Amino acid sequence: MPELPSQVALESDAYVPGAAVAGVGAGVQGIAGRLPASGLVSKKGGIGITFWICAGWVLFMILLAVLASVLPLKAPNFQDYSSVNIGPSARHLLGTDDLGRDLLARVIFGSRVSLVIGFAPVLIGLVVGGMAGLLAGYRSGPADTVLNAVSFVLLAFPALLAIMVIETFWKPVTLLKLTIMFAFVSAPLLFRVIRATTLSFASREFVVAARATGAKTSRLLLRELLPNVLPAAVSFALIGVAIAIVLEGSLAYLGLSIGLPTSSLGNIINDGVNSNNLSLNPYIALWPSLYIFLLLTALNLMADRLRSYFDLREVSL
Amino acid sequence: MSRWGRRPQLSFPDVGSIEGPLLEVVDLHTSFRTGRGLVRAVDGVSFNLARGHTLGVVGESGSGKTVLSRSIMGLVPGTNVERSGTVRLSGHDITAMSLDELREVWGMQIALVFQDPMTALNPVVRIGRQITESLRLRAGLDRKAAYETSVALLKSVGIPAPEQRLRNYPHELSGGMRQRVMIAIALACGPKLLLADEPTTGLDVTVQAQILDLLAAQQRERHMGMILVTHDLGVVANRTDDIVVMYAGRVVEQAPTAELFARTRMPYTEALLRSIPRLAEASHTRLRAIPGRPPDLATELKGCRFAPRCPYAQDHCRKEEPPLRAAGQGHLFRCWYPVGSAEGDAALAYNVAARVPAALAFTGIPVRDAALVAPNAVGSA
Amino acid sequence: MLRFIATRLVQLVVICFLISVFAFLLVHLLPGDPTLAILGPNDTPAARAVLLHQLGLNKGLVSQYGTWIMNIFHGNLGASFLTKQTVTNALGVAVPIDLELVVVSQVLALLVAIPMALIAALRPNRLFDRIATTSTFAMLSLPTFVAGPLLVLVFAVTLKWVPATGFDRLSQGLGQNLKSVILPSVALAIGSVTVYYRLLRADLIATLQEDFVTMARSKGLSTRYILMRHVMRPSSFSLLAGAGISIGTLFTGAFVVEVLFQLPGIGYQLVQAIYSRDYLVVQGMALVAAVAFVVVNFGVDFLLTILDPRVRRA
Amino acid sequence: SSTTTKTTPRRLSAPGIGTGKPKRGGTITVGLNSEIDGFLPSTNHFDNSGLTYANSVYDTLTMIAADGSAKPYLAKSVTPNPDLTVWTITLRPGITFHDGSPLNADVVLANIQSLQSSALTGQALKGVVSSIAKVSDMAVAITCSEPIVAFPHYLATQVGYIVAMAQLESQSSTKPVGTGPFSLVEWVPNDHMTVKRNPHYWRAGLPYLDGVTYRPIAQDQSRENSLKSRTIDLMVTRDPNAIRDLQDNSGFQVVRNPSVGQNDMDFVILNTTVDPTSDPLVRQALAHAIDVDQLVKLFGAGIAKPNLSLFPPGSPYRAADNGYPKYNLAKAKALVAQAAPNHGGSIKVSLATITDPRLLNEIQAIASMWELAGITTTVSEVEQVTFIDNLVTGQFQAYTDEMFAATDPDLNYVWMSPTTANPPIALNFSRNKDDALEAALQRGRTTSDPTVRIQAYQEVDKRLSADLPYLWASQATWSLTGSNSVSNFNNLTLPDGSRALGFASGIFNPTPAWRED
Amino acid sequence: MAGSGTAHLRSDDVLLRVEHLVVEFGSGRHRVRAVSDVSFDVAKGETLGLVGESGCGKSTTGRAVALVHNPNSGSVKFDGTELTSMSRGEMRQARTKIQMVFQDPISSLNPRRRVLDAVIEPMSVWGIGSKEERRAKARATLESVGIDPDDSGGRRPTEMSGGQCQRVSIARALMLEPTVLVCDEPVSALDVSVQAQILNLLDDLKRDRGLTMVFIAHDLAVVKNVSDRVAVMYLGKLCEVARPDDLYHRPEHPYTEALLTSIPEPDPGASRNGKATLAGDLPSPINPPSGCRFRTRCAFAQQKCAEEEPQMRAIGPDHFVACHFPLGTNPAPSSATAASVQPPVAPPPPASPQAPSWSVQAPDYTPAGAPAPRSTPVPPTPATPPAPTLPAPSERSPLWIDPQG
Ligand SMILES: Nc1ncnc2c1ncn2[C@@H]1O[C@H](COP(=O)(O)OP(=O)(O)OP(=O)(O)O)[C@@H](O)[C@H]1O
Ligand SMILES: Nc1ncnc2c1ncn2[C@@H]1O[C@H](COP(=O)(O)OP(=O)(O)OP(=O)(O)O)[C@@H](O)[C@H]1O
Ligand SMILES: [Mg+2]
Ligand SMILES: [Mg+2]
Repeated sequence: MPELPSQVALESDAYVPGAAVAGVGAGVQGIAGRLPASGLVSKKGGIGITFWICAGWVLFMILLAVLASVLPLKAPNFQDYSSVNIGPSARHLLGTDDLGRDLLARVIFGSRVSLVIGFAPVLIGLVVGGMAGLLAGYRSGPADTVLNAVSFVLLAFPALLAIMVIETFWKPVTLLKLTIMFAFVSAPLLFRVIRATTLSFASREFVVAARATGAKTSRLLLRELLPNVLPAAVSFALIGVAIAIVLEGSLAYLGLSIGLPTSSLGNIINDGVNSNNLSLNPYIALWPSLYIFLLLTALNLMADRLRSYFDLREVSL
Repeated sequence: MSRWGRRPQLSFPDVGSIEGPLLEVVDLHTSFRTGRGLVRAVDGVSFNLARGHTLGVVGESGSGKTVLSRSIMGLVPGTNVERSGTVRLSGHDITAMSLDELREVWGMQIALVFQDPMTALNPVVRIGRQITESLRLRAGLDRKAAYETSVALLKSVGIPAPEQRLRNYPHELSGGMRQRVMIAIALACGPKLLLADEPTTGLDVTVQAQILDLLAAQQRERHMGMILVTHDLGVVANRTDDIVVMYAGRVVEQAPTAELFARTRMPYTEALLRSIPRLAEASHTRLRAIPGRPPDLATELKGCRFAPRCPYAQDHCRKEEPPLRAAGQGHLFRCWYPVGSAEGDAALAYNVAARVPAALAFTGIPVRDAALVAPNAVGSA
Repeated sequence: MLRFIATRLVQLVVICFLISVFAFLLVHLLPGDPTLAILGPNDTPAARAVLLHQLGLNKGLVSQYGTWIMNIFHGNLGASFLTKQTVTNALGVAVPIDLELVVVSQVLALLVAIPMALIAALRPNRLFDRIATTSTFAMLSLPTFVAGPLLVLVFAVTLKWVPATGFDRLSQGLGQNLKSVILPSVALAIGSVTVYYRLLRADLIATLQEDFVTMARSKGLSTRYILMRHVMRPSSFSLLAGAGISIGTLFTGAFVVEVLFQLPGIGYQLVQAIYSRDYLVVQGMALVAAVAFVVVNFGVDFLLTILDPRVRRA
Repeated sequence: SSTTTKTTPRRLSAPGIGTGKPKRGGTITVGLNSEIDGFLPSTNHFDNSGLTYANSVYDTLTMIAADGSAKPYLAKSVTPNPDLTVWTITLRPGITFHDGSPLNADVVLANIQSLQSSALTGQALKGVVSSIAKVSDMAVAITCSEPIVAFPHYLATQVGYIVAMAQLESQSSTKPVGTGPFSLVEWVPNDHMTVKRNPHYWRAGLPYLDGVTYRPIAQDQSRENSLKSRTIDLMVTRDPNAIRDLQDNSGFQVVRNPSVGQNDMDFVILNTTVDPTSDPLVRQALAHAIDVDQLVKLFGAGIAKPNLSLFPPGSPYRAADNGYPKYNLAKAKALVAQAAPNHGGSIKVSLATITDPRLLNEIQAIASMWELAGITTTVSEVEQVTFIDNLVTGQFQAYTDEMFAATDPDLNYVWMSPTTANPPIALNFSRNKDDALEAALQRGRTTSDPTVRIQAYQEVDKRLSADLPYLWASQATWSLTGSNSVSNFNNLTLPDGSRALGFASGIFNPTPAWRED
Repeated sequence: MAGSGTAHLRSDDVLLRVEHLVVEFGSGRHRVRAVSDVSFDVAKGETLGLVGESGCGKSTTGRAVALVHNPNSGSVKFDGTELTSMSRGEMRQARTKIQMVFQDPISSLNPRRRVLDAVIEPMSVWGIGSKEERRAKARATLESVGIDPDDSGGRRPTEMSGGQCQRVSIARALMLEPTVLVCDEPVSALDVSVQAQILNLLDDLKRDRGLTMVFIAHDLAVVKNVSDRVAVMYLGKLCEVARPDDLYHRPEHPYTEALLTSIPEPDPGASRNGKATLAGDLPSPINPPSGCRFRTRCAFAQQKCAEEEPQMRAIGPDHFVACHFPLGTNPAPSSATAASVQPPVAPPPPASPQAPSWSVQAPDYTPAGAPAPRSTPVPPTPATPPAPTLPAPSERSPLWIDPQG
């Protein structure tokens, strides 16, 4: 009987409270997966101009961050007391903050932290959670039950709390530690998404067919399942990137992010909210928020395009 | 009922009182704008259907049968659809109707039985509601009457214990039962025209036979017009008055059923017929498969669309598309070298001699063997 | 169905046990000494020994865990080392706040997300869809600690419609109560709208392409009826599953809002307790939050099986 | 003598001083900047919020008058013997606690003994109280180990609150029973503390309000917004931006910290036992490198004033020239160059503060000033509890801190004396051991002659400028701001009708306040 | 019917022998016995057709034979070796000998892998040959199933038609040069014109490689075309085993008869009158009827059918049936109702198939009325010169049709 992929995920979910989560996976898969292939993109004619514009923009943002130190920027931590809290001007394109620091430089240098925090933990989570998810989704049984329970416990346990507890006792905060902690948060989520997606593929005939040729499990996972699971996982991971970047802001708000005076988008926004800045100097919080918005929009548009490009619709009318 | 929106009081005269055919399709085109270009799924189709008659629409997968049946209803989903031509139901032009008016036609005048009963029934809505909702919202029956009608409907389509079945979800029924439910839903409001889009594809032969019998019986009983869409000429052979054969969006042959089988004109129809294994044939009989595959509808097509796969095709066929020609008694076909004609025979003989693979395959010479023979070998040895 | 519920309940218990172990270990295996926080400047070895004994912190981990769990079964989650308040009391304050925040914010988010998704899904990639998509991304990039103060500036400080901080309990009147949670709820809802909108829109688009929708249309039903009766339910599964996680996480994840609006919910109290190394409070609150997560998701799961008859076969 | 810059049209007198007839009834909501851990004076840490709570439910034995002197309050009199070593406290008669029990010598005795035996307050009382004895039903005698001139001032602080016998016996930190103007209704930590009028209050006619609700709102911005949105009626703040903002708004009455006694000072505290801040040259360099005027300009919002002394301008104890190193970048650089070889060639300092946006900006500014002088500085933030732990255990290098508010300089003895600078726990956080400083502190503590005291504390001021355990910045900018719906909230009086100090250093006493509407 | 028994098994050397095969799914109350006690054998080079209604357990049987999943009980002997008791490693080895073509052509290919890679995969799994050798062999195999490796090798399955996908999966199954090929409904998802392509291909393979095949379908006409022996299944059991021509001419089991009647014949003349289709639905395998499993839908059912399970027995040369009242031997049932519904014997097939409407005989081909059996292909003979009106062959346009479709 033909079944919806998401249905497969829900039904064959051996472990229960997770079934809901498995559904999320399927849903996430749906986010980009089922978009109609209309719009700017043409199916056969390439991935579409939107994708390249967005990719170019993201690349530009990454390049800015990477090359920040060689770009003709002001020193991000230099405090010019003669120009404190001045709005955008020729001298300071984006204005200055409470300490007279150039916001353009701070946003670009700050994006280094945010980009690492956004991408690295999600990548780690994708690898760790992905491996586990593939295995759990393919092999039902004790391995799945255990992995599933562990992921659920990790999810159920307040993530930000765990970060705070660890940070409180593991000072000073470094980018590496933040990355590791964020990875702990992202791994179980990505695990669930990948597991759910894997579940919907694991019962598919092509996996059975590959097994019938005598392929070992590892080969099945990497050659047969991974390529199918990856697109959904990647599109979910891209949203994860955005969430991680914003989460870093929350940590900065609680004073638990990267050490000062190093800027991160989160702590710039934070500065922009304090000391009546929101009403007096709203642009301080605006720039980093805008940066996140533009990055996010570009990433998500890319994800959408990628999904519809690689979307292999198996139905023909 | 008013809760769910206004129903226009469209006066739709009783079909029986109207002169002329029940359905007239005139030069219907339906295309999809896609990234690859315009996909002409239905490309200039015309036919008439008399009241109480059955029309079979036959063609390979992708030849535009589903799109045709949906365009007749005006129900091709999507924002990238272009439709032109006229569809008249009892004299009313459906193509000119507003959505509100169309809603009045849908279900009440024309009903559609979908290709796949699994996907066409809402998996999370009980069978009962799927049947009664149109009875209540469209036919205006009250709860009790709708319930009783739906029980009667299920009974009439041969579902035992209909009272219990009404409480089931689609997945709790077998494929055959789901298809019967679909038919019951389509019949609910007593449509004058039933479009059955491959109602048995994907079902097993025994169930297929049951469903086809059921459709025939219902049609007789209700004196409905019916269009039976399929890719299997075997399915329509005994159950239709007329047959339309479609290929790549075009009607390539159209004739009363007996005429079509007795005097097949179109090589494509012939090829379709010959590709079906028959019980009467001995085991291991070589089937005459149609080589190649249908053309890409998004590309500009020149000449006869079947020419690349046709055992009879000549240069002329590839250059100029044949018009729909008549061959008496409502038999139309679209071919320069029709089957059974002298030209056709000569063309085939020529092609065989020239070792055109399509022709060789058609005659039963294994294509692989043929391919080994170099073209210049003709006439030598 | 009963069997289904029973097996799931067993799983629920196992998960809760694991969570309790996790909560316990996380707090106990980390460096830092609660006695320092309690004794402060009066930290002498003798005083510390006495205190450790009082708190039972000098016993083995397993025995400490045993005591803790047994106490929980007797309804005793312990008391704060610092304020001497029982954790149960603190929860009595926190839970109503979180419950209301979660309910109001999620209802708001759904009220915005569902119609938006419906309109967008009916005409995907058209103007409304693009605007909606872009604005939801904008919402996602607006951290709560920016959205919160902005809302306060407008609705509390300038317009004086609602209080800027604090929580008025239901006993103080529904109107007052709603006024006190509306701003924090909106601040929380902003984040959820994006997720819900994206999930629902994708599923709606997929469902709208399903044959059964065309089938419903072929019956001549109105668009509104089809959307409500045929499309919404099968499109809501991902949304529900997403909401389960989102709601479950909000029990502690709302703390930025709780700090901003001075609402002593679980998140806020947890943060305070972590800072002051108030172990029992951290453990207790974390446990409750995690169990809440599990229970919510259990509920969602159950709801899914009700909404989707196909799952029930299991 | 509170300083205000603005008078509102509606009020002819100073802000916080009611005109016209007091109005009875009504309740007010007060926003505080922090929450406490409990109400037991002997075990809980009372900060300004804790003392504000305490002021509502308890009374102190003495109270500070508007001129800064300590006056009897619950006590009818506090009298010393001639050499100031024995202080006899005679209680006012007829005062009862909220539970109806009477205030008598036994209760006071029990209170002071409990304070003495407590690990927390015992430390502070160690050098002050050596023994206590009941003299009569209504009098106790406290014997000090040495003459303590400022003894009555101590009785106006945390150790001066008298709680009922029942609370002492139960050691309850959550259910205060005092003699105060209000009694507890409920305390929900982190949310609110509500008190209602004590109908049997010993000061006839007081208080005017039916009740007060205190709400801890940690965020300065949130508190200010709450006041502006009328969510609260009164708030305590030390955020100069908020004060500046509210001061310009006619809808609010801003009461600033009085210039009586000493105010809290903002400063950087240096640990004198860890390298490189153990090196006096380094400390000098650090002091010379800070441009205090610039700091105050950046963060004072025009409200804070620079102050390079323990004592505020106008204080008699302030040395005319205390010798504190002024901002001098060149000198700082020279000192760094001079000191660097002793510290591995470069000077690296780590500077931290509690998690507070304003302070975080401040340390970044200081760090950048130090960097200019060639001192490598790392900055970090520490949450409150860890911050205090690190201070008492000496696990810090340079912290910004805020303290030293006192009505008598001797109250700060315990924070500065070398006698409390020994590990593992030191209340003299900087661990500065200067015998000359100790001698001066002792002289100020034991001498009743004002000129000797003045001279002694001027010496203290100079010693601190030489030792540099603290790098001074500015006086704290405490303020109490009320909306126009509250009146007279800063018009605290003594039982004899004379004015008491009222709001100071973030501590509020709700007794005189009334609602205007 | 639907009975057990092993009477139809042959004693002489068979390549594959399945005895008392039982496969169950699920657990507890919801246990589905998809295959219950099925036995059959296949001789070397023979094609066994397995027919039956949807859901009767054909695929499950095929999968058990191809070792895709383990039977709950019963034995599967391949060339004398018992397969069911093998270790994991041995099983992997054995898989190379028995390959399977799965039911759904599209879903049995990984949608994200290119066709050529999919075909190379089995060799890579076993590390056979060098990279170039694998590639060369994959190309050759693709070519042999009529897929142009240059044109289609780089495509993904979704870019191909169902028929092409089916060919690719056949190519994949052939890569390890198996002795036995299990084809699970390779044509039922396909359009009739593509179906013919696949059937021809399978016949070629059988001829060229001497493949032993198990061919599963529900369409008797299709099965008849490819098989040497046909087994009819109903609800997890076998009902009839015979040679295809026998089976068609003299169906003994009422179910076989019903299956035959259901096949739509593309012949408007073939009257449907008197042909009753099978009524009712397949009973649930969770709770199968007692005795003969077909009795609930059988017009001839008697009391005995409910009480006793029929055993497989010989009814003619190489013709076995599991029925208490086989059609050929059976007097008209006593039940009046049954007789009225069902004619006792299926009408004989038309004496000759429909004559072709194109009757011109080209010298080098045989008309459809007398199709050339595969065993005696007509050798191509030189063509007569083309008709003058037609262009010379050498001038033919470059539209040289891709024969592989
Ligand atoms: N929404 C659409 N957008 C683009 N092309 C479409 C769309 N719907 C159908 N087509 C194309 O139109 C052509 C005809 O499709 P149609 O579904 O009518 O075929 P069919 O004859 O019903 O085939 P089948 O037998 O497989 O059902 C196909 O090439 C198909 O790809
Ligand atoms: N994985 C499975 N889990 C549970 N039941 C199954 C499973 N696979 C098959 N079944 C059940 O076993 C029975 C036989 O299924 P099988 O797929 O072998 O039938 P089939 O004859 O191949 O049918 P079809 O013609 O539809 O392919 C059916 O009732 C089916 O529902
Ligand atoms: Mg179709
Ligand atoms: Mg099958």
